[in-house]
Amino acid sequence: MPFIPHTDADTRRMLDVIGVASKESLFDEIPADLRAGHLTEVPSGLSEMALLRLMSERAQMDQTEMSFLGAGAYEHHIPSAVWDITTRGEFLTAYTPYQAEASQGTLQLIYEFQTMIARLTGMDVANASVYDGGSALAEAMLMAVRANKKARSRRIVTAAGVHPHYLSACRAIVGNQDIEILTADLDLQSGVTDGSSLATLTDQSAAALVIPLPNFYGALDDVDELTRLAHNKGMLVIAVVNPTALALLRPPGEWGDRGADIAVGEGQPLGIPLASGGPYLGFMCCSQDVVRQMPGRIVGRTVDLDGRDGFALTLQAREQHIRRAKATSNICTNQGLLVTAATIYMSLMGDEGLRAVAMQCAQGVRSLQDQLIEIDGVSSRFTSPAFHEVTFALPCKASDVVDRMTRRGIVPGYDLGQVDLKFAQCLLICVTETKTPADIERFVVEFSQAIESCMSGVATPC
Amino acid sequence: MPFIPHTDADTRRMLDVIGVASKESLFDEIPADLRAGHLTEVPSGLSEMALLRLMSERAQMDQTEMSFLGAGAYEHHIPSAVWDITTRGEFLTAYTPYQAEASQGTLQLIYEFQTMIARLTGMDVANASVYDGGSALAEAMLMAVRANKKARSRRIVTAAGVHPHYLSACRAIVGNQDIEILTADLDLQSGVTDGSSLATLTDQSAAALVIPLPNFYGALDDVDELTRLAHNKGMLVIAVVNPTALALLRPPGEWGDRGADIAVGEGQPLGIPLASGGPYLGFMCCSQDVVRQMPGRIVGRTVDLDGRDGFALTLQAREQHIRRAKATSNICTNQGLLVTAATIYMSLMGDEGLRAVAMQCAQGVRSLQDQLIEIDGVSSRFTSPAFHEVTFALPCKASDVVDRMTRRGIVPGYDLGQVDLKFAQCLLICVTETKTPADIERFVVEFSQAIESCMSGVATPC
Amino acid sequence: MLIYDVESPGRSATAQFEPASEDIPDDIPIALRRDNQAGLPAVSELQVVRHFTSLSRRNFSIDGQFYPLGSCTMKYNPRGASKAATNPGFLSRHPLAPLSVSQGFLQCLFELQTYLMDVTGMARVSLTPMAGAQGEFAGVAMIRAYHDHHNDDARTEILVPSAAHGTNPATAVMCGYTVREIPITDDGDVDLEALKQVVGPSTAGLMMTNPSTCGVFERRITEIQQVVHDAGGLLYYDGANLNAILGKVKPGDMGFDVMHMNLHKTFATPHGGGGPGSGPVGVSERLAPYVPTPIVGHDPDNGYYWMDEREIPQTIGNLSAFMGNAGILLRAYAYARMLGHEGMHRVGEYATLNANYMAHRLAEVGFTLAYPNRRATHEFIITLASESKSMGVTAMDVAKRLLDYGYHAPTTYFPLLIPECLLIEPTETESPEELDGFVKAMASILEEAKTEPETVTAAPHKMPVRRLDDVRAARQLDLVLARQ
Amino acid sequence: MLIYDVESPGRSATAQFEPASEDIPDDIPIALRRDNQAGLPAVSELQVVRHFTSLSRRNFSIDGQFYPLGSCTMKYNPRGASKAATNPGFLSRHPLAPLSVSQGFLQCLFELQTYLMDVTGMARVSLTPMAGAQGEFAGVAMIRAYHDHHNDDARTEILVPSAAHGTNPATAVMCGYTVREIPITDDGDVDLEALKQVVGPSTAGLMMTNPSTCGVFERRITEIQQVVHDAGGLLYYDGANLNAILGKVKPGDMGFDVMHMNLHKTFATPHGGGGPGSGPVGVSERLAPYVPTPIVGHDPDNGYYWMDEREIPQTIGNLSAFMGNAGILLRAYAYARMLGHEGMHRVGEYATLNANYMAHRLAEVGFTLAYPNRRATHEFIITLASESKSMGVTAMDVAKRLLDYGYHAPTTYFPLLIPECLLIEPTETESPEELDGFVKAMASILEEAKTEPETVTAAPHKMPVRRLDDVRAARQLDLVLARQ
Ligand SMILES: Cc1ncc(COP(=O)(O)O)c(C=O)c1O
Ligand SMILES: Cc1ncc(COP(=O)(O)O)c(C=O)c1O
Repeated sequence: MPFIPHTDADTRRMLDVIGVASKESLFDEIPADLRAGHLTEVPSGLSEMALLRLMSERAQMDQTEMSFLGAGAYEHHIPSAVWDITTRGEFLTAYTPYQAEASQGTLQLIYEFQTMIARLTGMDVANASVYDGGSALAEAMLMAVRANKKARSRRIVTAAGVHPHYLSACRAIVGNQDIEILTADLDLQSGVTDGSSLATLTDQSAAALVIPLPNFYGALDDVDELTRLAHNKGMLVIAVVNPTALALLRPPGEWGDRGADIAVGEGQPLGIPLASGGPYLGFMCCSQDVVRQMPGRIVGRTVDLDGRDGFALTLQAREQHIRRAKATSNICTNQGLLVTAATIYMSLMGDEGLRAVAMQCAQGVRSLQDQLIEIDGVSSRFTSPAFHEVTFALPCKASDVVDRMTRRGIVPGYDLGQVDLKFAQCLLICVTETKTPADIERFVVEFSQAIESCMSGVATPC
Repeated sequence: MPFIPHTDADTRRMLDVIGVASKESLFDEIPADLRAGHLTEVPSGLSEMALLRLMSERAQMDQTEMSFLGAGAYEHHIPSAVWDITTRGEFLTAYTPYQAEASQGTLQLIYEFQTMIARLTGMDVANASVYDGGSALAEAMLMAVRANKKARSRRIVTAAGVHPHYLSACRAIVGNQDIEILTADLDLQSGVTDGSSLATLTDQSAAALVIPLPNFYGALDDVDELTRLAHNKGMLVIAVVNPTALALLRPPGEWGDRGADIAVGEGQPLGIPLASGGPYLGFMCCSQDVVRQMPGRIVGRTVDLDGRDGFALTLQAREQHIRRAKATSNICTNQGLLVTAATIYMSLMGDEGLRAVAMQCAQGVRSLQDQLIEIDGVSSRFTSPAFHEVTFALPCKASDVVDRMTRRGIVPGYDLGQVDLKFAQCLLICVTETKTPADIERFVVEFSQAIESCMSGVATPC
Repeated sequence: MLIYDVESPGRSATAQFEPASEDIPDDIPIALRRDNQAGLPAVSELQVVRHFTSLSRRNFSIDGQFYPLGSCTMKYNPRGASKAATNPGFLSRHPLAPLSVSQGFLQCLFELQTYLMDVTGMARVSLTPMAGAQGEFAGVAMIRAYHDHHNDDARTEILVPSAAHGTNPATAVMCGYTVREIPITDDGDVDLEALKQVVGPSTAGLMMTNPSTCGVFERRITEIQQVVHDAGGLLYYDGANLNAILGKVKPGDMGFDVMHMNLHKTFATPHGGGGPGSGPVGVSERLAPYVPTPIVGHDPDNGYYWMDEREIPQTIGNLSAFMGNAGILLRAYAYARMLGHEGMHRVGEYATLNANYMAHRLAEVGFTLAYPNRRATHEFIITLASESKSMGVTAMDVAKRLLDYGYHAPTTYFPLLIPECLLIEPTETESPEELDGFVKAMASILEEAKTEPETVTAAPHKMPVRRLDDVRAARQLDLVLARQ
Repeated sequence: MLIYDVESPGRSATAQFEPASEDIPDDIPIALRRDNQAGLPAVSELQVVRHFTSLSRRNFSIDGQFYPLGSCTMKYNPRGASKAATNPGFLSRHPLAPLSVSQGFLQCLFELQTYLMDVTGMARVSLTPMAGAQGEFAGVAMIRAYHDHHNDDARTEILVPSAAHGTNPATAVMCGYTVREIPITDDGDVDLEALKQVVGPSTAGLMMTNPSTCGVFERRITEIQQVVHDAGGLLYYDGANLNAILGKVKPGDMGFDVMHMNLHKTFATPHGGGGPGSGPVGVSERLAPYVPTPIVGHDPDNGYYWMDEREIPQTIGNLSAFMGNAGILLRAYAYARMLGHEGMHRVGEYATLNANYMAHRLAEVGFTLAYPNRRATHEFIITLASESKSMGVTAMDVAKRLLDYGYHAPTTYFPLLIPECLLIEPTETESPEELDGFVKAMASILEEAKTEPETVTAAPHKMPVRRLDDVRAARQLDLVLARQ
């Protein structure tokens, strides 16, 4: 019996202690007409060996040689030590640290995570993670509505270019609480927020303004200006940031005159593999003023009976298991293990390493950009500077280029037609430190061939 | 500086404490004319990221789809738990357990290993491993010469079919101590020891007879008879066994009337990956009588000051660090980590699992055999039964078949022409539990095609 | 010792990056550039490895200890499932990868959907929710979408038994509902009469766990569902306790309209010291139009693909940027494949056997069961109310003392309605020897409570820290290390 | 608790195999079949995981503790090197795989040979020896092959300084030589006069470590080699201490004819609680014909291939069934690539810096250096001879007490000639903070030795066991668990 240790003798003895004749009797309180549970769709069990072979065959089907996809999930080098340590049984197979004395490892690690992520974002405090970047933004919106008592508004305004998937997750999550999300237009020239559109939206009172950096199209808004605008109008500012970019770019805690009030984002770039979209981690930071409105686990440093330092979950009165219907959120399980990986990653990279990575990303994408725009019909779609992702305008459908190049082993980027039909000829291409000059060269060659055959309508051979 | 933590300030401060001006001064006792050490062949350093990419490209060059190679190293399923736990830092990065109190984990594990391997071989005691199966046999020969005082002989006789690589390692290792190794002929019909040849060799006194089970060609000798013969002639018996096979086959401790005196073998099948030949582990067991002649580390159970059970290296008076020139061997570092893996493997498999694996090996090779001998010109070379490896006679050169099939992604077995030119048309094929009926079917199809094209002299397309 | 206690300015783990050249691309405006150090630790690779290895050693875990944390189903997490899910091809797959290079992954998910439908008796499954609570959210949001679609906007209330997990009422509120609690009878069932009193046209639905968080099977489930359905409400099944009935009863057969599963419980995926989880939702035909997207479809010609709002126009939407905790789903899939249907049937049986055995043994050595006349399900409750009065030893004291004996404590003070309670869930993967060891420890703690109560009330004694000052933690907030 | 203490007959980790059918192939003779149970543990997968996880927690290791074990070079083992070497393509490569599917592996080995030649100044390198001692064996066997080849069979003696590691004399004997010890002078050098006395026509060779196991550099190495060479002997270099001089001096330049390297020391491969190691040998042109096979050759047309006795007819032969500890060689290669030549130069420098710093600091706090007037190399010795007399506290006591402070003990009582000694090797990967912590611990142990010596003599107090009865272990041999 896989994973069940009982021998027949064990079972017999246990049934005797209980005083029943068979295991079946243990279910005698279940109404007989409900007892069925026959499984018809689940196949017979496999040994671990057979399973591993099956899964390795499946995984191989999905392997590509190279990918330049970004659009919210980024391929970075992950130091080997990160997951070697993260998957130690003591981290991997612990539950939420309810018994603080038997969980000092996880608790201290979260305290260190909170410290690192707060420093990276320039914010006062952080929580122990929420599910992912998208749900983090939704929680931030709910938090802003609770925190901005003065505004008495259930409206949230966003700058242009917030990740469209984040926005739809936010709509799904906050919509039932009568919160309205209004989105400023994208300036189709620059690729950042259209000022007049934003001005109109912020004319009415709103709880918060959401500002992405970089935005979904790779572009960089003038975050200082936007922050000042929002603060002047009595709105809180919610930053949505890429943590790698913050090694180069101004952190939310320093935006405008008094910094963003809440900063969230996707922690995946910090040592977490792409892995089809999860598990990742949503990070969430805020200023000291609004910490009691923050959802999710938070760890605090305190002392034990002997006065020694120790760590414990704190501010639990915000949480569902204490406050139930009055909690700040229903979140319970979060992304603890990913926090572990991210904390080890940030420790290994340090300021110097993360800055080097960010720099190589930025330089890599510049180099790609310089070469691609030499190709006939290809140009940068927007004029704004970018961090490590750029939107290119193509002379043909982006989906065709994706198809052709994928068949040649390279996933060239994200077909923006999938989020907006007017961008059907736009491809969002990402470069990280994992791409060498030779990789970029190979990309350019394959890319120009793909463009060429798209233009001539020739089918690429498989 | 990869892996060196010193900052410039650290270095400065340390030099000040030492009272020298520069790191160079620390080398001032080295004659100036020797100080050079300029490295011209070592390239510049790579980041871990670049290294991993390079190594993964190299590793991919060597990947095949399927292999039926055995000949001393066997592909078995390795439960995921084995290496997950073996590579925990506490096992992986410890040194030899010189400080027993800080090494109870490794020490107890070795005691458990000794117990398991002694039980599997049916022997009284075991040591904590030597380098590999080949060197284990060499150590066993040295041990037998020391232990068999009565025989006063420096001759070792072996049955036929001891792994030829083991024999050559033994010659290299024991030769300098004037020990002579004499090998009985192989009966070319049965594939096991030729009785009369062995009789002649054992006419003169010898310290020990070496008996393999199974032998290199996959065949099974009559170990009882050979053991009795040796014991009757005052020789010790050294068994060389495959540990997986012992789940089905009679263990050395039960051979003949009083069992083998020493049993050695390659522990690789017990949870250790093929990995190009090492690190593996040589196991070494013996009867109680000769334990003080056994080389290598041995762990014993004892008690601490409070009378609690504990474990420590013992019988160290046999070893080089105490006895120096009078030690039983020069071995120091052995294969501790592989012992860890093998112990976890044996625990996970248990009697039932190891027997199931052995049975599937034996059944798999029978099934392959039944199908291959249907092919024109292909037959079993020998009449003796086999465990999981069989020598096939082909109608063409085995090396050709290996070439052709390897190009098609299947390494079909070991070309016996490499060890003996008279076997140039013989292929040693191994089947383990990793091969499904579908794999065997695919093998048979590819194999008959390869034979066919070898016969017709057609070049296989790549 | 914090990682920052071993840092030294200028130190770094230099194998992990190529030194940065100093030329930041000059199109990035000066005003947008960071002009200070972030303040990540300045440490060497060895320091990192040693620090976090040492932190890990300050944790209890299933791999280390028996961990009978009620409601959390801390069972063995097969290493093979993790290995299968971390195949390089899976780890490197980008969430937005083209379908042509996604068929392996999608097939696993498609099959997992099918298995979960089978296990739960539900008509459709969406795998996207990232934990139980998000599954609850999806479920209640679907209930709301259903009523909205039927213009039934008087339904503003979600009913929740008083023993319910905190996520249930919190979820209802996140979906814009008010919450009304239903009491529990003395033998652990929902008070049917009380339910009948409150159910009505304002009832959007009832959220229930069955077996309940009291560790008993709700015997009148059929009546309950009838009452709620008759009033026009829907029934939500909190699947946190699915382990108890896996292969025995299907929530769909009990009449539930929607449910979530905690894969990190029933499907043995590692909980990682606080997550990740995965909380797929299953729905009856009635709620099928509303499932959160994406789900995996299959088309004989083109293979597996994502079904999104184009095919499921009434979906409540997507709940994450991509498709949820994919890696956990792969682990759950691997676990399901290794168990097979035979294995799944056994899970509920042996989980129940272990719980009933422990309940009996603990009662034998003198503990008080909260529901002595009921069968335990996969878990059960003991109450230390009388010990607490007579000896001054609380459930928390016993919990802390258990740590000294090398056992993780059961869940304490939940459900709230049972005073001084411990909710104990052994799971099917523990051997009887392990259970006996725990009972023995409990018996000696009881003895200690009688003879030397301070040993218990001052516990733990053998952990890296003694009891922590929670009040100070919340009052003198120290959530991040101040910069020097 | 032994794994056998949690077994139960009939229990097994059933996910790990397909149940065996009972039909053993009937051609296997009954007499050859096993007719009893082997007696491996009958346990569940969780029991295995928990047991061995818990055993691991009873170990010190580099990942856990500072581990200044002299002569063993316990430095950080880069995780990246292990990852590189355990690429699936490497793990699954069969040792006898055809060359066409071996080029990736062979290229790594070929390059490693080249790097090691460069590092050591030797003309040829064979990677096959599986640990230092086997490397020594290969080296001395080559010395013997050389003399044999020259029919110089009067050379029956190997000279070894009295401070030598035990493997040196043991190896000489395994190669059929007798051993003669050369004394050491008071300042740690080989006694050149004494050497001159004994060297002669019976001298096959001298085995030396330089820096020696006394932690000092042999200043008269040039003279020594001249003396030995002039007498017709050869010089063996024991490379266990290569870390001290990596990128600083090459043994080939010092005049050595043959040497081994301990890759598990200098090249940072994990020692695994007792191994595996890897002990490649390097030789000068003179001994090149004798190297153990196989080595990797390269041929511009056909790529990388194995050179065996066909190309190296005078080889001493192969020392293992295949080619040695391949996986360790890959790790060493990975390490060499990450360091690069720049990094290698730094290794010796910082290892030396750390050792000299610690030596100074320990002297400052009151410890006696064995060679106070010498530079420390990568390691150094303190002697507790006077403490032992005055306070009754031995080197072993201090070693045991260090464990309580969370530091692994240095090597004790080696080299044998220095009474009550500790041989301390910090390695270059330790931070100054860690060294300071150790010095502080040593200082407080010295204080304890003065004020409360029993604390030290009865140490350790915080380990899983107290001091063990070694005499009983050797007298009442208990090497395997008896069957019930
Ligand atoms: C009964 C019950 N419901 C819901 C949940 C919430 O699940 P999750 O933690 O995955 O969000 C839990 C988990 O603790 C639970 O025990
Ligand atoms: C000086 C010296 N020589 C030789 C050896 C033997 O090396 P190995 O243990 O790899 O056989 C050692 C290792 O302890 C050593 O320190």
